[in-house]
Amino acid sequence: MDLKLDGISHAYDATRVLNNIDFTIKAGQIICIIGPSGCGKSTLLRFIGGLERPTEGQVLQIGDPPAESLNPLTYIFQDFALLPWRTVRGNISLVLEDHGIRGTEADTIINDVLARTKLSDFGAALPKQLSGGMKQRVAIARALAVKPACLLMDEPLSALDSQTRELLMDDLVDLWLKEKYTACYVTHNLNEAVRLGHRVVVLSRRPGQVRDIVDIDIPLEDRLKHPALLQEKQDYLWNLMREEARAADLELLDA
Amino acid sequence: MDLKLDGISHAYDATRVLNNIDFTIKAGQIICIIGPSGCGKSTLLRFIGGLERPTEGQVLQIGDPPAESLNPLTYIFQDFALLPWRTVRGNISLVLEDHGIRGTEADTIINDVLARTKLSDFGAALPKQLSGGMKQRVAIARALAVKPACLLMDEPLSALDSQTRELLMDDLVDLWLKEKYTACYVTHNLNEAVRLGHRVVVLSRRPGQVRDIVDIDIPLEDRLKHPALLQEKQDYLWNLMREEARAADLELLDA
Amino acid sequence: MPDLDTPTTVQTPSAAAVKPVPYRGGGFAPRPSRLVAPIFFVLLFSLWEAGSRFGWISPIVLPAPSEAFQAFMDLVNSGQLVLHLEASLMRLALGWVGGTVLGLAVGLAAGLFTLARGGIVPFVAAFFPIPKIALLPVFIIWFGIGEESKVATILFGTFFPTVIAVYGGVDNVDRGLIRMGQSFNLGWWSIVRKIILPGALPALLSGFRISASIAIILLVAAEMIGAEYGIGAYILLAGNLMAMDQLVAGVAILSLLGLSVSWLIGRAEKIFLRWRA
Amino acid sequence: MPDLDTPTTVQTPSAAAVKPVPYRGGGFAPRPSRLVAPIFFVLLFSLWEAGSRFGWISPIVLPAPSEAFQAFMDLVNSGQLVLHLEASLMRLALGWVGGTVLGLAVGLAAGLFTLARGGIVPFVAAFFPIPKIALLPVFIIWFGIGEESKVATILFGTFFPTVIAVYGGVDNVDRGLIRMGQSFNLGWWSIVRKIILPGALPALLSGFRISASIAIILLVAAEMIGAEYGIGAYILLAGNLMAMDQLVAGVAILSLLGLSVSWLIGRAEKIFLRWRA
Amino acid sequence: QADDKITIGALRFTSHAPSFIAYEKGYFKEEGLDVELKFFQAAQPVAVAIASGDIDFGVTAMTGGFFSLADKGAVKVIGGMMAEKQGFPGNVILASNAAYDAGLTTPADLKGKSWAMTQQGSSFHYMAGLIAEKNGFTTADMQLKALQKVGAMIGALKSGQVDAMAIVPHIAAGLVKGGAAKEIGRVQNLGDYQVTTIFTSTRNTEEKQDMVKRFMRAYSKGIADYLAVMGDQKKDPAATEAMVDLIHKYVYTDRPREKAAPSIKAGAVYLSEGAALNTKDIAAQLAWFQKNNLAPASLTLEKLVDTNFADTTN
Ligand SMILES: Nc1ncnc2c1ncn2[C@@H]1O[C@H](COP(=O)(O)OP(=O)(O)OP(=O)(O)O)[C@@H](O)[C@H]1O
Ligand SMILES: Nc1ncnc2c1ncn2[C@@H]1O[C@H](COP(=O)(O)OP(=O)(O)OP(=O)(O)O)[C@@H](O)[C@H]1O
Ligand SMILES: [Mg+2]
Ligand SMILES: [Mg+2]
Repeated sequence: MDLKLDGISHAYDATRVLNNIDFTIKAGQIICIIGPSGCGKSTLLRFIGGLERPTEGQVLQIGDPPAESLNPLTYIFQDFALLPWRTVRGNISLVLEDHGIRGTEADTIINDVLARTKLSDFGAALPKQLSGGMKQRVAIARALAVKPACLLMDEPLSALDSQTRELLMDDLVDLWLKEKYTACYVTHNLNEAVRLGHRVVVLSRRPGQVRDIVDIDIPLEDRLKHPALLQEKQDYLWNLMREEARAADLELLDA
Repeated sequence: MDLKLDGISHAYDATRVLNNIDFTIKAGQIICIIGPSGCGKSTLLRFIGGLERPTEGQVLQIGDPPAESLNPLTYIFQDFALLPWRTVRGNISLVLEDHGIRGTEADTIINDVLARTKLSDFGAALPKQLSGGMKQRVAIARALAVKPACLLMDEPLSALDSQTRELLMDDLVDLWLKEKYTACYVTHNLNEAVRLGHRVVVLSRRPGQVRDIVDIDIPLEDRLKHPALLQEKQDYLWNLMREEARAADLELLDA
Repeated sequence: MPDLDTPTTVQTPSAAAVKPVPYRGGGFAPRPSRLVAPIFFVLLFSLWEAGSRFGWISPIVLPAPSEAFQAFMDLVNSGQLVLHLEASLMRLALGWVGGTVLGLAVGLAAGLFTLARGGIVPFVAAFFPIPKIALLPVFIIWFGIGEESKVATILFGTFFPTVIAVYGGVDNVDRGLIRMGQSFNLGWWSIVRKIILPGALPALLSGFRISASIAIILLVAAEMIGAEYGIGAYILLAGNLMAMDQLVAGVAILSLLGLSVSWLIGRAEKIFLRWRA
Repeated sequence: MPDLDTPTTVQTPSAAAVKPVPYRGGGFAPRPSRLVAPIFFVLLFSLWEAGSRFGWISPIVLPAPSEAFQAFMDLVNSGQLVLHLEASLMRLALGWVGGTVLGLAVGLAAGLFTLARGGIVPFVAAFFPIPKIALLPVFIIWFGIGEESKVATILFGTFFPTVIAVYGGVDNVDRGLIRMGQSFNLGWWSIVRKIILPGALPALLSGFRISASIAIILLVAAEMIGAEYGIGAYILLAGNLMAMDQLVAGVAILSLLGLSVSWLIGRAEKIFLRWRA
Repeated sequence: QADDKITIGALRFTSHAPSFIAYEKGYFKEEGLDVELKFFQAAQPVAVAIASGDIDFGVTAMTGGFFSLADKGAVKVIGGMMAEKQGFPGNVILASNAAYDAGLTTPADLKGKSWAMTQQGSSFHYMAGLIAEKNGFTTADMQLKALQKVGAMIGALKSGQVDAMAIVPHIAAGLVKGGAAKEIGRVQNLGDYQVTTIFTSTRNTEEKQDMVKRFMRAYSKGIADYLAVMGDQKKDPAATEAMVDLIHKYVYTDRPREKAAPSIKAGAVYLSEGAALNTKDIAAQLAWFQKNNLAPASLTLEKLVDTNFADTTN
């Protein structure tokens, strides 16, 4: 299943947020979306997942999602969005219950996703007992439990400290190498974009427009072996964005 | 004025947090302290600034601070610590008022530090109108206003998105090149450490101990010109810490 | 640009079906509508009036709204309303200001000093749940049957919630800001004045909201003690005389008073807490 | 290692003075001490007792604590305490449970539906500041002089704060969690049951704390309506007879009741909100 | 035929003794009435309870609230009860010690003085009106202090915060004897005053006339017994003690018999024989209440009183 963004524009009341966005998310690819603060990245991701509707244009599903997928478009949020009153297992079970999956069937799935995210020992822990990195791993496990056709990630690592971020980035790469998931990955962090993205969509300042689409054709598993190449891509992106980032930073909010 | 940490150990109730820390902060140097989550970096910085007292050891001031320094040991906090009900100017004026500096005298200082942090146009803005990067620049301006002998910074950039962080790191470097301030800079981010630190103190997991002290002898202004050298230092640090970071991440909190 | 790692997830082989992604957001955001409330109230009053007119609601059970309004107009036209309001507002103002000033002082002490907190908090916890009408006889003995006892009732009723709001507010001031103040060598009194008090202001204002509505609620109890004029006295008399129309009118005045005070505090919040994000 | 950028800030040239950095932290963290409160209360009661014994405090103004305690013991020994408590607790339980159940339903509606909110919120705002004693005559007519009107007074008094707490709690549930639920295609009722209700639980419990203390405060008002037994009735009788010792004993019982309820809710919070950080 | 179930609202006052006597001695049973006594803390709610249908019969003073309920067609007076009569204990007018020393020695001196009462429109308010009328001024010339409770009135008088008030005889006796206040007159000297009346719901007077009549018969027997014994307590001390025992079951129950007895005896006020009603005085009371805006102007004597069930005097 591919996803196609078809001429998406959006305005909140009088503020134009997005302007005529067009691109395609191919199955098995990780697409990174980068852009300065407030350019509409999160808004765009909400459109892709059907949580909000753009004023113009539409997001199209091309082809049917795999039959076994319980929730084809699945989010991973920046703030983890775990229910604090449920244990790790309970949080995963939450998204299965409504599909009528309970008991041993659910247990099998939960055990499987916990193993894949190296969380097997933490099934009974409450979110408050976990570090940020662990919480995000739980959120990833929860997302895997519904067998998504496409993962929608909104700055999944930006609430983590940089060492944990480094560790989790490795985990995401490993996971992709094993499962070849499709993903749309929103981030501020150019390093993340060049480490994880097959293709990087660069948005301009608000109203967000596509400024450039950069393909990075080094296989994910080899990227750390080519630091210079990566650095080059990253510098290219940074040069594209530097001035806009600075301008976005200087803007007075609701002044 | 140098600062000397002399055999500092500390325990909160039964938990040992720091173990026999010894190092010196030389005038004009930026010392970075890195270490995994919860190893006691923030605690150590509180000791250095006299906000808390260690159970053992002491922090010594060697030499007197410059006479014009209003507040020799000045913090810059991760969460900016601006008073939300005061404007940018008001926030800076706050730290002058108690020294009896008001009126035109204060205005001169405030204008000066705002200019040095490129905030001259934002004196009348309230914190809520500013982006994170701007807020931290206000905090830096406030710190400069009291002419510190040593800046104590606790992850000053970690609440910012990565593009803003990049911009502010450049600003800190520029500022150092002009003013050659002394600083003790706590961070999780190895990239920040190798970009800003003359010397990097690596702490182990809790109870924090000095594992290594790494000097980086490339002049600050030239560091971006030597990406490979920096990457090497960074990889060295990351190898020192990777396992500990992972272990720290896996720890259950108050379980 | 062209070559990518080959995707391996299942791809629909047939002529790809194209359809928009399903919408599943929205909801869970009820808004205070400007329309519903007036319609609702007009409907309610019409039904009530009709019920009274057609005799479905006995006049013993509830007067028609028009009768209550008539009673209110009588009050206005006789010039009594001013007298009643004057008396009540004076008591409210004195009692509330007194209770608030004392509560601020005591609450601040509890918020700042361990010793004070140790004494004040359990004391407040023990005295807060005491109904003020139970204490009326005591107040009569202590303060007599003049204005003092009425003011004291209101003062006593507003004091405790203010103390709780103040020390709660002080507790909730961001410790990071206080530590910032200390790190810049601000004096103790500077920290209290420039950081703690403004930081506690949101809590103080919502405390005022509560204490003001308690003060209004206590008005009736306070005016049980030998009051000739006052909204509370008017309501009590109406209750004695089983004059339901006057009772409803009096209660409506109190309700309006409560709404006005709450509106005023809302304005104050808008002005003084402009800095809040 | 050896060579660094040359530092240029002013360096003390003389033999460097070595001294520890000045300490400037601490303070601004008053703690509820386990010691201060008992000492404070013992002191207070001793002074009060001494004052009464030595005649500084006239027995008309305030009875000695020992006399109040004696009145309490008389109540215990006569077996009347059980009767009074039984009557009051029954009314409290019925009124509070009724008000809470209704308040939960109405508050949830206001928290979830725009239409309901439009009607309910202004209605609650208008009725909340009405003192319940003003409505006693109305309640008597509506519900008679039996248990119904007493229970209704308490129910009415607990209903409004519960509504406010519930819809406030629902409003404050992290919208991110709700969006997460929607993004996983959870049904509407699943979201309400599994996300909104548990998320609002902290607010609900603190709402219960408030409504319970209001219920206790209203006990006296409720038992003004011809109650033979009940703590409120006991206090009212004591007030009528100017029996200060009994009055103080009765008030102390109410205060203890309030403290116990608050303690119970504290326990409930510990148990049900274990998951809070 | 099963007995009619009725409920009587009563207060724990000696003046309500006939209810207890008729109940204890089975007079109601004899008339085929299955009576339940329901106790109230204050007089006003008794009338409200009749209006709300909680009880069938009550005894209370004429108050503003009562008139208002009568005007709405909820209650009707069917007989007379307590009345002020020379030679019997009755309400006493007291002055505070301070006021007395300052020259307040007769009810005529009350002009310009403060007067304690429970509520506006209460019988204490009316007594102030009686005093004023008799002495040629109006209540507007007095400072009326509504204090809600008898206890508060006594407290205010004792501490000199009010100058005067009226109160039932046995309480007055205690206060005067204890030196807490001075007696300056009696209400019975001011003229006729039908203090309390027997009343029921309008529906009962229309639909259950027979039941009301039977009730009045039984009740009159209770009054007669009471008057026979308590009206002249020295005549038959043994009967008096027995009557005190009976009353003590209901009144001053929290005090031991020996402490309650003097109060019960001292509180033996006059009750109208045969529950006869002084309609002329009722009319006068109504007029006074209406004049002072304490009763609805639309209320007439016919609407207030049903004379089919008891004799009328005057
Ligand atoms: N529900 C909303 N109502 C009104 N304005 C909104 C809403 N959501 C977002 N906006 C505005 O739309 C713009 C884009 O917001 P969005 O969150 O999509 O940006 P972003 O690129 O994700 O920013 P960031 O990098 O800070 O996460 C911002 O100016 C924001 O203030
Ligand atoms: N006031 C305190 N009371 C008790 N324990 C504390 C206190 N402050 C810190 N700790 C504990 O001391 C340890 C070190 O805390 P500290 O904040 O110094 O770590 P850190 O290295 O700054 O961590 P991070 O990287 O997460 O900022 C932690 O385990 C923390 O829980
Ligand atoms: Mg975003
Ligand atoms: Mg820290």
